[in-house]
Amino acid sequence: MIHLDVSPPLLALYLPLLGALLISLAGRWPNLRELVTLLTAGALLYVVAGMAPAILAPDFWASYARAPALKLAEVLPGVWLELKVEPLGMLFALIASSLWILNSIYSIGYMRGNHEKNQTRFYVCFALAIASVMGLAFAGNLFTLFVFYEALTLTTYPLVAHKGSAEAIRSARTYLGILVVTSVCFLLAGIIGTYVFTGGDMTFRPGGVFTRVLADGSLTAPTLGLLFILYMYGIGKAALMPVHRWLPAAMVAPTPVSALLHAVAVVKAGVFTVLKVIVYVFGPAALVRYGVGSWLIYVAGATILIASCIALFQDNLKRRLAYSTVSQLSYVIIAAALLSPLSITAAALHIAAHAFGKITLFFAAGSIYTAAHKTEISQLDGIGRRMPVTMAAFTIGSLSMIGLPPTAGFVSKWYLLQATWETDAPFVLVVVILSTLLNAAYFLPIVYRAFFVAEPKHHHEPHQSSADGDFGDDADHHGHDAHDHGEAPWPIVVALSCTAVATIVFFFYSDLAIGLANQLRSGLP
Amino acid sequence: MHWNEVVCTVLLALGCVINFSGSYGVLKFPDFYARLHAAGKTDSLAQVLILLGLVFVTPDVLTKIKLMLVAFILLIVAPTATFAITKAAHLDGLRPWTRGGRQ
Amino acid sequence: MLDAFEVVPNLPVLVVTTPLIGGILTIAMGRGKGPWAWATLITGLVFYFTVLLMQQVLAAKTGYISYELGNWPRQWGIEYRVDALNAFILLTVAGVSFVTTLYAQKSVEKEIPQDRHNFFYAVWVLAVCGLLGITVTGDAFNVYVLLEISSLTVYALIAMGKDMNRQALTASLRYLILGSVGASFILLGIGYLMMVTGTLNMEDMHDRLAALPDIVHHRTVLVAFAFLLVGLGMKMALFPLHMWLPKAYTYAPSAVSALLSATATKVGIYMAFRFLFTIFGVGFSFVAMPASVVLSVAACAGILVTGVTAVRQTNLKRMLAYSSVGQLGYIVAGFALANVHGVAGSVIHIFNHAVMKGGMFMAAGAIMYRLGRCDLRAIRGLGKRMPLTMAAFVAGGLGLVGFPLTAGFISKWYLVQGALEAPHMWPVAAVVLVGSLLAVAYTWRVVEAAYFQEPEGESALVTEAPLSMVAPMWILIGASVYFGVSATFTGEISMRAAKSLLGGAP
Amino acid sequence: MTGALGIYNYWIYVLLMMIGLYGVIAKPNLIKQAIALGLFQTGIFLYYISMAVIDGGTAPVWTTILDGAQKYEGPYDNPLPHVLILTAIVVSVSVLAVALALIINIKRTYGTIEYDELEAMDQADKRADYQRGQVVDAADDVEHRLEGHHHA
Amino acid sequence: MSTVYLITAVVLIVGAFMLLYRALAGPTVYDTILATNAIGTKTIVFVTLLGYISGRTEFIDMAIIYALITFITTIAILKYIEKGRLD
Amino acid sequence: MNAVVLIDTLLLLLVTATAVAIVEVRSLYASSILTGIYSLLMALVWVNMHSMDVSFTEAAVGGGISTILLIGTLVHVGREEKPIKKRLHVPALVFTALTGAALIYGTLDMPRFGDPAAPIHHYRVPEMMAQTVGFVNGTPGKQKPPEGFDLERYRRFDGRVTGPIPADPTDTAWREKSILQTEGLIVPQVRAAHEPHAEPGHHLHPPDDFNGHVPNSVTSLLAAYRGYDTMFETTVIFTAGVSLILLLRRPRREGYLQPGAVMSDQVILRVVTKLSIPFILIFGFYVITHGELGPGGGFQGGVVLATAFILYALIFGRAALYRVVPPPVSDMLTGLGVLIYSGTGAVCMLLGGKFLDYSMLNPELPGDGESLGMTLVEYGVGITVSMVMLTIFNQLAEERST
Repeated sequence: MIHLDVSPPLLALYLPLLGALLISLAGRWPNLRELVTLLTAGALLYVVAGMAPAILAPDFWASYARAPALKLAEVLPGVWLELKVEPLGMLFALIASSLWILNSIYSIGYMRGNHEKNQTRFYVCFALAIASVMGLAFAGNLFTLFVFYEALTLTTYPLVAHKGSAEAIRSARTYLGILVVTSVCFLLAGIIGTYVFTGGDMTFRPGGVFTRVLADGSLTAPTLGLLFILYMYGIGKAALMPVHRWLPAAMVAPTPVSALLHAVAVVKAGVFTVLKVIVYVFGPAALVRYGVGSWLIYVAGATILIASCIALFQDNLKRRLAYSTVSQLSYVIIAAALLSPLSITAAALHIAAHAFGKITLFFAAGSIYTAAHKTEISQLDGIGRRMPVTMAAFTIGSLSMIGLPPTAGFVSKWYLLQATWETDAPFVLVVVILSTLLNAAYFLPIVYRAFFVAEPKHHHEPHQSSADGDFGDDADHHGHDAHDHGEAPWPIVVALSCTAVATIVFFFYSDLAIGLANQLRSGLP
Repeated sequence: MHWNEVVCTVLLALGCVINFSGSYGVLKFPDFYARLHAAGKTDSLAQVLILLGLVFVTPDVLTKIKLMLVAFILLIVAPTATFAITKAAHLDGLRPWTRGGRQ
Repeated sequence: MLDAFEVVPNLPVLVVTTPLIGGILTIAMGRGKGPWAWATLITGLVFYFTVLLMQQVLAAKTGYISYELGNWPRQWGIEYRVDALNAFILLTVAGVSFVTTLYAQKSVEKEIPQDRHNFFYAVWVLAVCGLLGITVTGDAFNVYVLLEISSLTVYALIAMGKDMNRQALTASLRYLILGSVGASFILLGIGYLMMVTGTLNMEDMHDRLAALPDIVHHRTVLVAFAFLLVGLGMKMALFPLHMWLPKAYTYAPSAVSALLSATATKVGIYMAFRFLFTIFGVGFSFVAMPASVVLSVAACAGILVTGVTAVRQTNLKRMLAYSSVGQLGYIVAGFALANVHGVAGSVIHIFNHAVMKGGMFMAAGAIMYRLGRCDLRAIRGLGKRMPLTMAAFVAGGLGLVGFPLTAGFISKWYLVQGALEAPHMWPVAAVVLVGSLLAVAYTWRVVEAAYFQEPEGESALVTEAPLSMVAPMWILIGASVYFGVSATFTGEISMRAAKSLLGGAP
Repeated sequence: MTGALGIYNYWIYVLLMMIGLYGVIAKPNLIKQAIALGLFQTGIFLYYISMAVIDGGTAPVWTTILDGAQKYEGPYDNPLPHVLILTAIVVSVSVLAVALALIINIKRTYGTIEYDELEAMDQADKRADYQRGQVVDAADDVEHRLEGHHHA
Repeated sequence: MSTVYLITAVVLIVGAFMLLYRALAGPTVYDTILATNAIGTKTIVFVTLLGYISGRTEFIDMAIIYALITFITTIAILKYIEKGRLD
Repeated sequence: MNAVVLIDTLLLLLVTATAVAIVEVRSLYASSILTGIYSLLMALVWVNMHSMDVSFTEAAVGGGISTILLIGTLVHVGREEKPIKKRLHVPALVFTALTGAALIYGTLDMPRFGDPAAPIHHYRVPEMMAQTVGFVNGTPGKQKPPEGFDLERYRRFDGRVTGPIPADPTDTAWREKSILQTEGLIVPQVRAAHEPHAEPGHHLHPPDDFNGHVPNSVTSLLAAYRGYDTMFETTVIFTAGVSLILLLRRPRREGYLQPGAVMSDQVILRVVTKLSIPFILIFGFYVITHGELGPGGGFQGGVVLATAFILYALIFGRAALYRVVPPPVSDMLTGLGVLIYSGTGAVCMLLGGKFLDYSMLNPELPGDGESLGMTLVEYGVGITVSMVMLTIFNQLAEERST
């Protein structure tokens, strides 16, 4: 049933699975276990990166249609699992696999530094989640996409609920609940609807699968619009309001998970899916012609602004970052919703750009928690002096979020603005400008606080925790509260430095990403 | 009407009358032992009369034998049952009804 | 004398008589493991026969196999008629009962008094015999007789849970009364049909009914239809008539719950297929009569109501029992659509649910075996203590939810596809999808308790269930995963069954 | 014998069945229910047997006189329903036997055979069962604990 | 002739009605037993008569069975009354 | 209004009155013995409708065994029902009224009572009965066909059945790789495709199979045409017996050999019992063996045999009965009966025929083979039924309330 083929996309899928197996076997020996994780991550990056040249080749699209799909298993007659590599998936896989290495290093420091329990389960699920991401990235049809989309939800659930505390379980419920409700009720309905209306065609192809049925009139514009709504709200991972609530809830997870969720795997999987559906299932041209996608701009725009406003009032650091993520995701969606080739490029780029910045921010938050056991922004006064590297990285990440040069965020925002200009969408322009201001308003005060406000004197009084943000205040950490900390453990520092540097490097050297994004654009009919 | 049919009719009529009177007695008599009396006596007699009556109109020998057999069984079984009922009632402490009233 | 005997032409009857004779001989197997080993042998043999039969049916030119018992022409005697649908259900029932018998040894040892194991397994095998007999026959009255065999045995089997919990007795009696009323309704329906048609052979009945001049206004046929529907509804635990099921499944011995959930109600649904599609015909049942509406409303209400009820349970077996009613709702909703994909989804879900729910009940039974109870509090932290059992439970649960690459997803796919294809039936699709959310809700309570909470009391000390329980459990769960990844076989069979049911012709 | 009169026999079977069904539903005593179930089933048997009757018919046993001569006595009643009902009677007595066995067991373990009392006892059992298995919700668990803490 | 049988049969049924009333009214259990036993014996004759009414006299075996059954049932009832048990 | 209808009406009135009494009477005990009366009366109704076998069974089972079983249960559960405050249960009444109305509505389109034109009288059964009566190849030699009998149609049918239809030699579809094979499931060597009617076999049943053998068409239907149903009927009763053992038999260590209560001290009872038991046994065997000639058969005869044993137990106590028929013996015998039945079927199959094709038992004289087969299965039924009835009685009586 399953082909034991060693073509690169399959290898990318199997490697993390194999890794998960080895990690679970090596569970008794932590050093070996983490070595396995790192080796797997390295191998995965090697495999994924090895595929890039072929994608960037100028005649890629010519060969794309001819290239045989990699059928994994025929689940039902006419419904099969299939992998196929295309630029957007390539971009996503590259980001995920490269950040997994850094995230693994970081995890080692974090998990050990915080004496977390069930570390083996953590690493196994992490590897499984990455496997799901690989499958998602290389999915060749809607069915495969859905399979790995759900697999990602499932494999990240234990990570969210990792602590097993009441708070963790409750939040994990919200996480799972919203993601499953949306995917099962809307996304699956949309997929089966697509299958039914197209007469069994679910294979991704540039320009969409509905061309034939739209042309012969068996699919009408209202139905197409309904399907589009089902997809957009079905992809709950994209955190379009009002289905964004899982994202702040998932903040209860250990920070490496939050980093993975919010920068790499889950949320990116969401917007990646949105982009993929718009490009390969509906086709921007069809959406424009039948005018069924225009509402998305307004919803995404509203999401950006509202989420930013909410972020402004969060005292919990991770929660603020979470709302920031909600707003940043909608950048991708709003870009995709503009439906012009340039805006699609911008959307793809923003997936990459946001990843580096946001993971840096989360790494920093985790670093602060590990070293100082602080979770609230109001506690961060003067912390920049104790943890200079961390806070420097944080600053870089913040700049990237705001979209200032020389950071990654600028690149994608630039493309977006260009697309806005090109498509003459003043609403988007306004949204981008306003949200940039809001971004600045909620990130810069943290930086200011960290570097320019003096550290308060009294550390020994029991610190206040906000009602809804009591993350990880385990009793055993109370004892050595933070009056005497320095930087976090070295793996954490190394990891966050790397991502911070990467955020800057992306500004100067983004050829690969832009190349892939352009390749995607060139494929549009 | 052939003679055997006449005999049969007479016996059947007799059986009917006794049967009816027995049933009526069971319905109307004041106490258990009186009712038992009505039932026990008439049951055996009336049924046997009817069966005998039928014997006369049956052409088939085997059937005649069977009829007699039924009558015979009835003659054994019905009094036995009556006896057993009486004994049980008596053992249970049920006393006959007297004109002086119930005990 | 054996030289004239051939297995293959006699397969349809061997499937039923083997467990019949085997079941009686079980009594003579003495004490100890003898009865169990014998029962396993018999059910294994039956499973083998059903596999052969399946092959034969697939190869048959006419699409079905007919076997005339006693060599009497079919309209006079009793005919066995096996088409793709029968063969598939037979395979399911025989396969699951084989695996369940394998599983039963340990739990029966613990739950049933030692000195009556031979009688217990005799009844067990006869129950399987009854279920298979219902499935294979083409004679309406034969259905009733075998239905009663399976019912009687099931009453006794359920009541054997009395040593664990006295509620097994009331559960069994309640089932007995409702079941008998249901069976009587079926008998009555058959009688009404017989009055109109003069025959008992299903095909013959169908032809005669089709020949009636104004069948839609024939009052006798209408009442027969209604009473059959109600009777079958009771037997298959269709939503408002399901009252007997939760308690029965909860308090029956663990192995019995596994067997029943996987087979008994499935066969009830099979009967509904036969009566609605083969005897009355699609045109009458679903076009002239409002069966579509009635059944799909009942099914949808069942999915939602029992789903919500299942979420509120603390006892795993009870939760699974309610979930079973809901899952039956999927099956009924599927064939109520009366189109190819709906019916195919329904057929395939019979199989898929049998393996999933059978495996889950086995897992619950394994927990019972180790802990003597299986409520949510008992299973806290059990994910570490009994990893294989809990993993099986969760894998089965994911199947109920319909996560992709589990068997449940395949069924859901077909059902939703069918619902979208049928005119005005899209709410069914919505309910099917919402139902899987409810499944998430109740499965997830188990996941949370087992994996994210600390054990307390004796459950901190238990070890994994014995291999003889875990292995059968994983055979079923493995099957549910295998047929979730590669459903071409089950899909093709069920499509074939659906087409033959809808086409009227075999 | 036309019209309604022609099918009155069927109506009596309905009446008998309904007496039985009423007993099954309305009587709380389990023995009564079992007996009433029997009545209910007998009603159906009556229907089947009525179905077999044919005008001027006689028992479907071909007369064989011992000397070998056979005589035909006109239409025979239909034997098929008789055969079916023979089976059904056996089924009904089997069901009755199993029901009685269950009732005896119930009396022994519960001490009563009144349905409403049993129901009440079962409900109590079930509630106890529920409570024993409860407190799984970690979220609730903690809330309770916090609440308790607060009060303390 | 069949009219005679018929009348006899009707008389038997009427008698059975009376006995049934007694069986229901009691007042003691023995009345009930007595009445049912009497109905039982009546049915024995009745089944014979039915054979004659329908012209199939060869089924008197039925009557024998009826007699035996009635007898055994009565014995069982009495044992229950007397001993409080059946075994 | 003819005799049948008059008596029918009166009897049914009586039956209905009894039914109401059974449901409404307060005492369970009265209810139980009224059930016996109800069954006897019902049996009368069926005799009146010429259904001898059913009546026989109902009298033996309903009037005899069921009543004894009910009383045996009352020993354990007490004889009084709890008083109910509300006599009339209105929802139940409404529900039953609605159900009844529906059923009556359904009868409106039925053929009238006794209508010879009803499908059931002229569709399949006449052909079956014609065969049973004994047409020799459509020649009404010994008796004239039933009214409305379509001789031509019968001949056509006859021809279709008797003509050997050659198997299709070109049919190789079964050899093709099936899905099962591709999926890697077991692939045994299938010998031949089994096509309906595609093999010689039907001609083994000559149309005059039962000529002279089975005058009781109920028996021929029961044991031959629908012999398979009857096998399962026997299994049902067997299942009931085993279920009762499972539910009620006490563990062996507690000992079931308690003396029980005896009534043999009452001389009259003792004598009458001793007189009647041999007679009942003989009669039981008679009923079993003469099932094909008159009313009765394995089932009825088995019940009669069982009543003899029960009577013995009632008078002489359980210990005496267990000396005669020890429980292990009765357990084995219950199974033996069904085994004889199914074994007969299996032997027919092993001899190359179909299951329960009795004609295989004597290929030279198929009619005799069938006669033999039917006799065998009747014995099987008789053994099982008598022993199961006895077991059920034992189990219900044996358990003493504590």
